[in-house]
Amino acid sequence: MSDERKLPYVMAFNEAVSQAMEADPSVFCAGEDIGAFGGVFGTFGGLQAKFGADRVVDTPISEQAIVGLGVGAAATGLRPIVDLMFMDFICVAMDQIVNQAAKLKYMFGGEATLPLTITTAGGGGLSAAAQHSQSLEAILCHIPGLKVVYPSTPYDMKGLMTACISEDNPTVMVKHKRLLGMTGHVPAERYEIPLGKANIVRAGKDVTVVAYGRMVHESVAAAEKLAAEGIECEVIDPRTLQPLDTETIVESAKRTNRVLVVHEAVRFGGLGAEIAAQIQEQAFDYLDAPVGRIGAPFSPVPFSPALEQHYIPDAKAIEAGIREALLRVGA
Amino acid sequence: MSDERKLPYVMAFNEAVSQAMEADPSVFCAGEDIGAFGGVFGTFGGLQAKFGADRVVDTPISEQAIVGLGVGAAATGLRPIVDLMFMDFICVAMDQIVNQAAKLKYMFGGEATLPLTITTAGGGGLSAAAQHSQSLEAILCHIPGLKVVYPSTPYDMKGLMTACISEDNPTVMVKHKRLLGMTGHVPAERYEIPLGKANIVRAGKDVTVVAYGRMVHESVAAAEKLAAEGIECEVIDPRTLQPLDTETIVESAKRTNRVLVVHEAVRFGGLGAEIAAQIQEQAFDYLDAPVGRIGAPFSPVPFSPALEQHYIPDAKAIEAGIREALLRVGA
Amino acid sequence: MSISPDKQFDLHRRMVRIRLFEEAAGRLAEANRLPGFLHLYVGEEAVASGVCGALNDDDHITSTHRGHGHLVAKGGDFNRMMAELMGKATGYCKGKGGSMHISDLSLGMLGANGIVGAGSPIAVGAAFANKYRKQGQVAVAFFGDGATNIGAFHEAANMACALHLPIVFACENNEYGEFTPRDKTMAITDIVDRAAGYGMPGVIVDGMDVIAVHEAALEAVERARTGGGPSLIEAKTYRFYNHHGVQNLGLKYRSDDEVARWKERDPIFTLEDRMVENKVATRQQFEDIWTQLRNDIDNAIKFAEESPVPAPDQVLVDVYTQKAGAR
Amino acid sequence: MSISPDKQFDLHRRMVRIRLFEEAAGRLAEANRLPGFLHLYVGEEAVASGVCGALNDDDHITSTHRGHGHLVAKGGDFNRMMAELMGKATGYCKGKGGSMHISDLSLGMLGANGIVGAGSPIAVGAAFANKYRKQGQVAVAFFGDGATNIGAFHEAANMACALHLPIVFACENNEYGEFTPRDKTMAITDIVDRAAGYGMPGVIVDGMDVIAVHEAALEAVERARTGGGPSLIEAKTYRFYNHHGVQNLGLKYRSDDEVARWKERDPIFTLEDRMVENKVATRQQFEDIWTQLRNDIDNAIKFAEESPVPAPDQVLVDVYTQKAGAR
Ligand SMILES: Cc1ncc(C[n+]2csc(CCOP(=O)(O)OP(=O)(O)O)c2C)c(N)n1
Ligand SMILES: Cc1ncc(C[n+]2csc(CCOP(=O)(O)OP(=O)(O)O)c2C)c(N)n1
Ligand SMILES: [Mg+2]
Ligand SMILES: [Mg+2]
Repeated sequence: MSDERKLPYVMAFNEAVSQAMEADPSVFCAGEDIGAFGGVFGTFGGLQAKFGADRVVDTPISEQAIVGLGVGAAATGLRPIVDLMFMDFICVAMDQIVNQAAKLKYMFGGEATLPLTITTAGGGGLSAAAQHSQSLEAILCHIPGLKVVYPSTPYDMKGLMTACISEDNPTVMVKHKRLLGMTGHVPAERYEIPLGKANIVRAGKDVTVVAYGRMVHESVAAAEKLAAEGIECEVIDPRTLQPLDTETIVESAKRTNRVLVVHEAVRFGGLGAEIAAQIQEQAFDYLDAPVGRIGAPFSPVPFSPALEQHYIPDAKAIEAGIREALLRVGA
Repeated sequence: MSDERKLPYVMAFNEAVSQAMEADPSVFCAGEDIGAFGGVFGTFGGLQAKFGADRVVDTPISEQAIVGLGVGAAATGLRPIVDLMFMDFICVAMDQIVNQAAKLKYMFGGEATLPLTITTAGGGGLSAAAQHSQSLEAILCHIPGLKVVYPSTPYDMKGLMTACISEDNPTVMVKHKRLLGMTGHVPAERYEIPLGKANIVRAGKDVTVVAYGRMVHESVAAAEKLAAEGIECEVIDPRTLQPLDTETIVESAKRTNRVLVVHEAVRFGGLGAEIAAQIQEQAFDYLDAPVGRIGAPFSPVPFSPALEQHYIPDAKAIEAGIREALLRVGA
Repeated sequence: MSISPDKQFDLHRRMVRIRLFEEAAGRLAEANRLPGFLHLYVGEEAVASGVCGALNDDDHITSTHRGHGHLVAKGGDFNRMMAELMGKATGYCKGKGGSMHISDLSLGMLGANGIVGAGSPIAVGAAFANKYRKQGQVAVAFFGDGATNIGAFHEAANMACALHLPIVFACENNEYGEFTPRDKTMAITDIVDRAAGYGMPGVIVDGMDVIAVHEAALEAVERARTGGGPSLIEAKTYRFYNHHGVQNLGLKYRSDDEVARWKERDPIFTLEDRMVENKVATRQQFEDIWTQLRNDIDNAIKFAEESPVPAPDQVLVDVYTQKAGAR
Repeated sequence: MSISPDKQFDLHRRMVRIRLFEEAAGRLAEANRLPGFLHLYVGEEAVASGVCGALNDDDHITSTHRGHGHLVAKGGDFNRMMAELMGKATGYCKGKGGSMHISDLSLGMLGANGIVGAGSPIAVGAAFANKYRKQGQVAVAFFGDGATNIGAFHEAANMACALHLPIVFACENNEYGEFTPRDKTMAITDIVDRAAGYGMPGVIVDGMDVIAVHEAALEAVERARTGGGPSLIEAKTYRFYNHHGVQNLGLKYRSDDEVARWKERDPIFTLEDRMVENKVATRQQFEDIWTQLRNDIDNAIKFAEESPVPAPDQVLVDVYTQKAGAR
């Protein structure tokens, strides 16, 4: 491991794709503006020049056909990576994702194998308003047949993206738009982070914070602030949202007895609800306080920065959530 | 109230639509095969003959345009009822539902009013397999701007459908396919059941069962069975899933100290997660047992009756869930 | 007819197999011996047979809710099909898919599909893979007239043309989507009018004439296979039974007269007449074929009925591929 | 030109208003004074102006991500537009929508739209309502060349034709979708080739010539208003700036030469030349118009900058309509 090697999150994605394409000629990419332009977020930058227009394909604005292209190509032996520019656009392609990709194998009695990776960009904070800022991962996690991955660091990005491409099931890889430029250690060699394994980002004994995507960093910031007061937060990043590593989360909850779940998605019906429900099911006797949840309020994402800054959860809100969990006297 | 008047669930829907169309010329219906044929479930039977083809409109197979038709017509002053034959097809129209209908008002700074009712048929039990049997309500409930209604009886159907049509916000009304033929008391006159008010279907002091749609009846069956043993279950039907009547549910949980949430949808990420999370948040100190959840296992809906009967929760599973909640010694 | 006698027999056999399978399925459904929905292909046999008769085993097809015909025409096994319709563990999908998801990947049949129009983008994916691998395979998307109104079809047709893929779009224009006549749902008469909007050639064929369908398919498949890109075939056809099930459920959405006129042009019997007329076959030959295939069907029903239902623990099997990635 | 001098001035004014608004927005964005994405309409002014110039106030339009031009052409207020782009409480959407959702229902402008193609089905709904009410209103759906590849457009076009609605589909063919040229995403050259597939008339116009666009729009709008059903106008046009923002961000996806050739055909300056040539206007008149409208823009910027941002508690306001049902 070359500890000094640093890459931005976006290039960690790019490197994972590039190495996979080098290793396996059945891997190809398709999406809008990913070819000559390299994708609106630069995620596919340089890949068409390297691998040719047959393997890095510019498509029409046709999200249903883009995912369908992936489903059909995967079912007939290729290993497609198809890009939906913004996560909001999964709604345009939802039938192909939910009714086709997720179910094909099952409906065919197991006969099909679908090594399909759908990549997209989620999250807010760019004043991109209600149709370009959503966090819709809870919807995908509710659909049997899909896997859902949401890396929070460049290191995780490369390892998880590599795992997604190797994975023989349809996987949705969500990049957070505001993490694209984040730089961190990324080994040059190919490596996989297994899907379904959470990462204990920060160990602690007083309270467990479960967060993913950009919220991991806000949670760590809150944890660091509280550390100065002697409060030790454990921060867990599930990394894979489906399948969810309940074991690691519940084990931590049993140690700390207090949990806060954080996401950028709307709180009502978000993945936090499932995590909270599972924790109280499996660690009921260990909890000294209800499992807290922090998420966006029940409204579309507002455009104005003056509103959006109050809409997206931040370290301050997380800090408050942790303090509330600690308020209660333990058993 | 004419206590003797009975109608099937499907006709309660039909009567609500018919009376609304009589009362308000701005109400119209559009959907596939709803005109001359009256809809594949008979829900719109006879309405075209009564109100004409201008007001009961057969559309092309174009779910996106069907919902878009509703959005555009609602935003310009009509009160549309648009039908998506099977709930699975909301995936085909998801962009118009999630990114347009739900958000238009907010994105326009409140200027738009969208009195739009989207009707569809959910649930399994007809061997209709993975693409015609889903319960996807949790997805809709996660989207700010939508309301979601799921009646369990003919009486509720008429009252809730009437309320949906009167409602000035986009509402999704889910009919359960296996309740269509269920007969029950339905007053002849027009009446509304307010959206967002749960119904305590059965009072009880030992355990609260929250269930909606067809699962209400399975829950009541389980409750009746247990009543013979002296176990008194309170069965609550939220009726409206979004907004959810948390107050009624939490109040009951505080009384019974034990709760089981039941739905036909996949358990992981279903609405039961949100309900469980809210109950443990708001009634933490009252709970003698974790909030239990019963839902479908994590797989697509299988076709074969031999499998589907094990897939869909039933009174037996609910009974077992209740017994488990009761196992724990109270505080 | 420039089609060889052997090929004529082959096409005839495909059609009879479909007819017998569907008639049997219809009878079983009416006797309440089949669970779920059933969309019969009877009347439209010439389309699937004429097109699939122009394909190799390793070519791909995508299908519709009305998918038995396509699978039979691609070589589907009666036993596994019938077992699937009955929800048995020996069925093509181990009872998990049923009529609307019947499939055989080994025959390149990528599944019936319960979502109207959803098969076409998947066919585009198969066509893409075929072009990518450069082994001369092609893909065919089957779909109805009604399906051409849905977005997925449009995106698939356009993308196939933009990427110049080896694909044939095969439209079964039976003039109805469920119970609604075509003229209520589109302002054009011929689906083929849509082809120019994507930049592909399109042709109308008599969908009751398997030879005509086959000739058009040969041309379109050859075009696709040799790098000529996509094309559209519109086959004018008709379903003899109801949208789903057999009976019309009391609703008269098609006149008796209309149905009778189309039935006169039964694709199987008209072919038999022509083959006899042209001295390519004798009545006796046909009788033998029907008898033999009827026997196959009877065996399939027996096989299916005697097969076990899937065990309850199969519910959670086949949701995900468990083995590690290919690399 | 059969278009009256007054109307020529009217169309000119619409275009100049768009140009000035967009140039100002571009400058503000480059100075980092506008949050979010910005898709400028500069170069395409003739399309929105020529079409909206043929509409009444109570006609409806739907728009795209590139929506300012449509709102300005429909009569949008500079102050409220600029305030919205800055995310201020005085903006059209109280700062909740921004550039991509700018709208004015009182002008029948049903919103810019961040989802490509999604406006067209909504326009179909407005057209349906207009037909239903029988008060002679029409609807126009604006969309780009790239948008015609998406399913929603197709469904909308077909449904409008099937239901014979009073609607005009106005395509701004600027030859690119984001950074990808049209010929990579479709196998046809002219979008108008898609019209026949729906059964509606279609016409190509020079989208840099506001008079040509207006004349085509008059015909299409008249057809719609008098029960003649939908039609498609394809305006060949070009955006002078980048897909979003102003600069090309270092990527050269269009040649300097191509851009220069289109800029020579600037829709505003060519109109001015013709009007002067035809003695309909003098240079001085134009100068006065520009000066006055520049003043309006300066005022709008001032208004927007001095306006308050929305209060934090506004996040949860306007999600739902709170008042009881209309009946
Ligand atoms: C997206 C979607 N919408 C609606 C349906 C319900 N449906 C099933 S078959 C059918 C009619 C299809 O018509 P067509 O494509 O002409 O095929 P045909 O049945 O005539 O063979 C409809 C509307 C569906 N399955 N999927
Ligand atoms: C459904 C969807 N897919 C992709 C995008 C991203 N996107 C925004 S604008 C655009 C290009 C649109 O091209 P066109 O319709 O020709 O309009 P133009 O920008 O040229 O005016 C794309 C791909 C989107 N907003 N919505
Ligand atoms: Mg049809
Ligand atoms: Mg364009």
